[in-house]
Amino acid sequence: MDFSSITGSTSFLLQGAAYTFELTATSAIGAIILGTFLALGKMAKSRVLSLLCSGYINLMRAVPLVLILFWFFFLVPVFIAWFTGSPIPVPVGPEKTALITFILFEAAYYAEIIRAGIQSISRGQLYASSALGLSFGQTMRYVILPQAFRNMGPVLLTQTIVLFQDTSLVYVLSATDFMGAVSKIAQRDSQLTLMYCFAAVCYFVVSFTLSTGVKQMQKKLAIIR
Amino acid sequence: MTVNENEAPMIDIRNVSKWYGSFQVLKNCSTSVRKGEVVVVCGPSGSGKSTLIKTVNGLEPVQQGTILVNGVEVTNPKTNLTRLRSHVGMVFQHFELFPHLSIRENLVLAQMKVLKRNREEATKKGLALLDRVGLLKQAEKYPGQLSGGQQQRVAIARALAMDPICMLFDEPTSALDPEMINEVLDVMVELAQEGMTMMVVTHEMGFARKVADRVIFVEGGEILEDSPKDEFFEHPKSERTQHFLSKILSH
Amino acid sequence: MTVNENEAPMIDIRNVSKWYGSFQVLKNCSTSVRKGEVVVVCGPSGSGKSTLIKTVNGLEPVQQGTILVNGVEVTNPKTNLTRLRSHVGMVFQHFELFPHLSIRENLVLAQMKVLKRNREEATKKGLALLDRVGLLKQAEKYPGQLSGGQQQRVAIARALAMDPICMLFDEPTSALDPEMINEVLDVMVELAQEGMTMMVVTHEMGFARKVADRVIFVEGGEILEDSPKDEFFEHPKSERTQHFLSKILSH
Amino acid sequence: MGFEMDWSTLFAISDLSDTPWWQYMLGGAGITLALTFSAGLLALVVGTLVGIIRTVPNRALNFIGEAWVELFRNVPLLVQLFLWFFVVPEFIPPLKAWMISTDPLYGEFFCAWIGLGLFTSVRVAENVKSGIKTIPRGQLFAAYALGLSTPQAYRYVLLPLAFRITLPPLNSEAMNLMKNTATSLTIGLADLTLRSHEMGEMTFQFFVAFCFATVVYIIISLVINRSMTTLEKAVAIPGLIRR
Amino acid sequence: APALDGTLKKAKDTGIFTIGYRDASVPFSYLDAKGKSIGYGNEICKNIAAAVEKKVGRKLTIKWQPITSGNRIPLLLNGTYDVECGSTTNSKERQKLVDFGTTYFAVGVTAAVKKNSGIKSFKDLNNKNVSTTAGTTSVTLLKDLRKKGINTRVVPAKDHAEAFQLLAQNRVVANVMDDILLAGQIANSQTPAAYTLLNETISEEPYAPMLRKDPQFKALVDATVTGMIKSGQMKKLYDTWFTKPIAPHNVNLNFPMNAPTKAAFAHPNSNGI
Ligand SMILES: Nc1ncnc2c1ncn2[C@@H]1O[C@H](COP(=O)(O)OP(=O)(O)OP(=O)(O)O)[C@@H](O)[C@H]1O
Ligand SMILES: Nc1ncnc2c1ncn2[C@@H]1O[C@H](COP(=O)(O)OP(=O)(O)OP(=O)(O)O)[C@@H](O)[C@H]1O
Ligand SMILES: [Mg+2]
Ligand SMILES: [Mg+2]
Repeated sequence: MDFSSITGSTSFLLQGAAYTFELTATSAIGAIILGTFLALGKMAKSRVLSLLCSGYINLMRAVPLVLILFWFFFLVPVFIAWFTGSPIPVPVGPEKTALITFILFEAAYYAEIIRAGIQSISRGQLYASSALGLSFGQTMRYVILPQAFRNMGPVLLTQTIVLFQDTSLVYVLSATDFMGAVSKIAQRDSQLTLMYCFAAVCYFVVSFTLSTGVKQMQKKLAIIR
Repeated sequence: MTVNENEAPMIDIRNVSKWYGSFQVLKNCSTSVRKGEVVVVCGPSGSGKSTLIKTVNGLEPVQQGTILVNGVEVTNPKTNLTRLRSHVGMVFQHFELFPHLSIRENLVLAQMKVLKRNREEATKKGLALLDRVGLLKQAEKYPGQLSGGQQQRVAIARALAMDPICMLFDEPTSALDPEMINEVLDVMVELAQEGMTMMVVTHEMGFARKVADRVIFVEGGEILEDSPKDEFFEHPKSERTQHFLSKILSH
Repeated sequence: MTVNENEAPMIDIRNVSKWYGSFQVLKNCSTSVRKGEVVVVCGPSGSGKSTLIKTVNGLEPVQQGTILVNGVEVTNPKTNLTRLRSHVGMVFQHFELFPHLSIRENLVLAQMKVLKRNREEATKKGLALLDRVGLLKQAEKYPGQLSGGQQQRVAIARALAMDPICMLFDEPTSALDPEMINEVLDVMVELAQEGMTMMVVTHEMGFARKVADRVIFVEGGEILEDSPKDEFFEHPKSERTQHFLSKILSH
Repeated sequence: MGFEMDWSTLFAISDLSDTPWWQYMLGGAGITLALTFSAGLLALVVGTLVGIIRTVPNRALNFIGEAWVELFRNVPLLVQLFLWFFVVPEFIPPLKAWMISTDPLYGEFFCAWIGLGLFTSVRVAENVKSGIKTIPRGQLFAAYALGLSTPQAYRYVLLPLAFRITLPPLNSEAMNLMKNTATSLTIGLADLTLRSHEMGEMTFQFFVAFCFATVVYIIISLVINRSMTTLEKAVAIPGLIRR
Repeated sequence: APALDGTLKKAKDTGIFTIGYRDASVPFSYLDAKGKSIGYGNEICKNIAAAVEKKVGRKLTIKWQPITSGNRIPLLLNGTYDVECGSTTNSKERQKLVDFGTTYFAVGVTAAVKKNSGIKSFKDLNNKNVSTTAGTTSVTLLKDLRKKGINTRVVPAKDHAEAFQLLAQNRVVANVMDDILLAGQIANSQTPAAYTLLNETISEEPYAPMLRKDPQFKALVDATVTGMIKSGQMKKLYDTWFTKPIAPHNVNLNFPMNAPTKAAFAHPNSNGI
């Protein structure tokens, strides 16, 4: 078999892979932060805030990622223009669009995980903290969130692996992530089968390594508990 | 225990009623605990004992009635509950130690964050109390590494570290294996004998006999009996109390 | 209860050892229960009582030793365990009724699937036993709608519906609220008095005093004491037994 | 700017189908729905089997279950669909012959069905497994103690409970599956997303097309969610508090 | 001179000019071994950029923006890029939204088939599976063939390579597309000799630079492209990309100038179809 399409384009493929990792990492971090606020907002006493947050979460969870990618691809430039008062849409490029989309989209998923994590901490812990005189903020900061994030660790990581695989969809925006690089070479060289099998192997190796890591982590957590 | 009858009570519960939705958990409950007094609350499961004791430091809000702790009105929305709670120790059925913190950190956290003690002072106080409950050696362990009885003793030490003016106990021994119940009761008996004001929900009638000043019997959200210990055990007023005692004391 | 000393024992445990990985839970345990005998097993938490009783009907496999139930070798891999188990009743700490089935269905399921009784016969038998434990009215309810004490009584009826030749109990009252313990113990006492062969893990020394023929004390996976009831309570052989009894019986 | 929304375009006749665009796109929604249901069924059957064999006390079966899960979980759906469409038929001549002889829509649908179904089976298997594992061991012991055999214990005790525990997570998996069907546009299956994209390309009314598709997706999501919740309520066990 | 507006003003103000490029429109705009965009159309765009630089009187940063057939129009409209010279057909329908400059190439839409398939004309495609690229004019053209009694079952693929792959795997009997794109696919395939193009077209389409509706900019683009044709520069460029080995694999497309392109060069125009 002729592997020159792979061997001859390593730097291009590596660039794509680097972008995939960068996109996964940055959007995971951004989405977890935003997701925490969404989760707290959804659990807030204020009905308006709670409805707003759960509305956002439900909307994002009801529409396919591909469609949301298409949406943001057109909307973001218009939005930024509107925001900065520019008369013409401000181009941001598919890479940045993808980042924004993924943060906004995945935040909805992380929010639900984080909410479940917080709610899995028994009410007794809340009572105990209050009984010691800790304020609500202190209770969250020192008692509930540290436990919640520890419990959620594996689930958050699993969701991040899903995110890692989902980033392959940005190639519909012709952004050059790993999948984008693969499919561009596949088309240029008419090597579809080779290149897609190659992609499958690469994604498998990375995801499998990560999910094995998650399993180890779960075992460790199980011992502590 | 001598109790000064003229002093204002430490805990004063007046005509308290509480509903969960349309279900009334507490029905016009009134009682009080004087300084240095030990009051045991008993009654069948689901009768509202836990709810009653949680209303004392405002963990459960009430819809009707007034509760005063050391003269501070818990039921007044303007009261700084956080501050009040730091002076009222509470021990729960399931210990509720913070599992992600070591025993030492469990004892230190609230002292530092609430009473603003510095770490050194807080640690010193915490370890002294840990010693008192016989667990100084376990300071660096995590709650999950201790037995239930040990955890509950740490929980008592944690509450004591806040220099409480009174202590609330919600079935402190009912989640424990039979052999561990006594190590916890011993600590509580000692506390009572030192003059701590205590309100204790428990089924341990041996404990009540030994240290309680008064026993309260709750059923269906109502306080059916509130008598001095001896009277309670020798001549219970209501038939229901008699029935309950017979159920719980036979075999 | 008169026990025929010459008959082969109903349950015969011979030199049984068991490991979880490298941790030895049971250390060379031997004892036996004769037909009609009531044996109580006690000991501290984690000592291996539950494990021991579960080996009797093969719920936990053992690595060494032999167990015979009514002459059938439980520890022989060739034994049809499913068949054997249908003749050995077992009652658990947490009742383990099937929550998705009504009380009636709980009583009927195994009769039909295992003993191949038809529905009518099985229902008749089930309801009769339900009546016996005083719960006939609850037949159409689901386990979650009953109190703990009621659930445990149903669990006993469910086991009895299989016409067991002996019954195993694993702390049947330790998950119950204090007021419910007696309603379950009463059923068990009656069963014992009717001559059922019983092996009971429990901390209820009142029950042991009343109906046990022998009491076994387990610690660290070893059977430290195996004596007739009176001897056990009056003159326990080992110091450990004395210590345990003192812990569990004070207050 | 070219962003004027012309809603009347929805009623203009589509060059692709001789019907109005809205109707053409709804046809796509039909494909989306058909795919969701059929792939969901496949996922449920395969996933339950895989979930069960991962909990039974048999090393070989456990390994097969694990391998299945790792295989289908660790490759992006997009790549899996591609492999099903372009690579697998090369190795299964009868499949290829069928795909050549039939309407291309069927071939694409078949690949999307099997791809999505097996991809989702992993999610079902994970949930079924953890559902079975969350049932206290005492239930299995109780079943054994009554003399039930292992298959009987699964059939009458573990599975009925596991399914009730699994329903809420399966609810969101069903919605995920519905959304994942959109990925089949990459093998050319003319589902709702692809057709809205086509409308965008042919009429340049991207916003109108996407708005329409988004609303339809939300409606489908709601219907799926509602019916799953209704099912949850219908099979809820009296006396047990729903988590 | 009149004040600058639109694209030119934007270029002057921001100092940036953005060119859209394609991944796999060989040889108009595609990627070389390092993933860098090259091609016949790219060279034309560079000439346009140079003309813009001259016109606005400042040095410009030239940015390259990847686009696909699916997003090329919205991205142009929303200002992500300013001009593209890929394989975009100048159609009347599209003219409602965008402007096109002078035609730099003209294709015939035809079908690639396997030589051994015995298919000689579009008539032979009746009741057969045929692949094409989704979102292109070919989809509509194939549908219009029904009026002539030629019913094809269309498999729309996501991109040109996948459409051709279906032909390579014998999943379809023909791949209907622009002749030059098909020539590119054939030249790049494992067995170029196995394929041929039908000697028949179902449409002829001009390729032209696509830009936002902007008369000032269009005039500049037209002048640039027409100038290149008149000066003979365009013919040289054509020979380099269509009749000589090109990167990345030194394949020769062997595509001498077809009739419609010759006509377009004889009379430079920006008419659409
Ligand atoms: N958050 C809640 N919402 C609705 N009902 C509640 C809630 N918490 C408790 N209840 C109900 O209020 C009643 C009293 O509860 P409480 O926990 O005070 O009883 P208890 O006497 O402490 O019982 P136990 O001995 O079981 O601890 C019970 O019937 C319980 O079901
Ligand atoms: N599946 C298991 N794997 C490893 N260790 C186990 C397992 N089950 C039980 N053990 C350990 O075996 C020992 C005996 O357990 P067992 O449940 O028999 O104790 P027990 O005497 O019944 O205690 P309790 O009074 O708490 O019910 C304990 O130390 C326990 O931690
Ligand atoms: Mg309580
Ligand atoms: Mg046990």
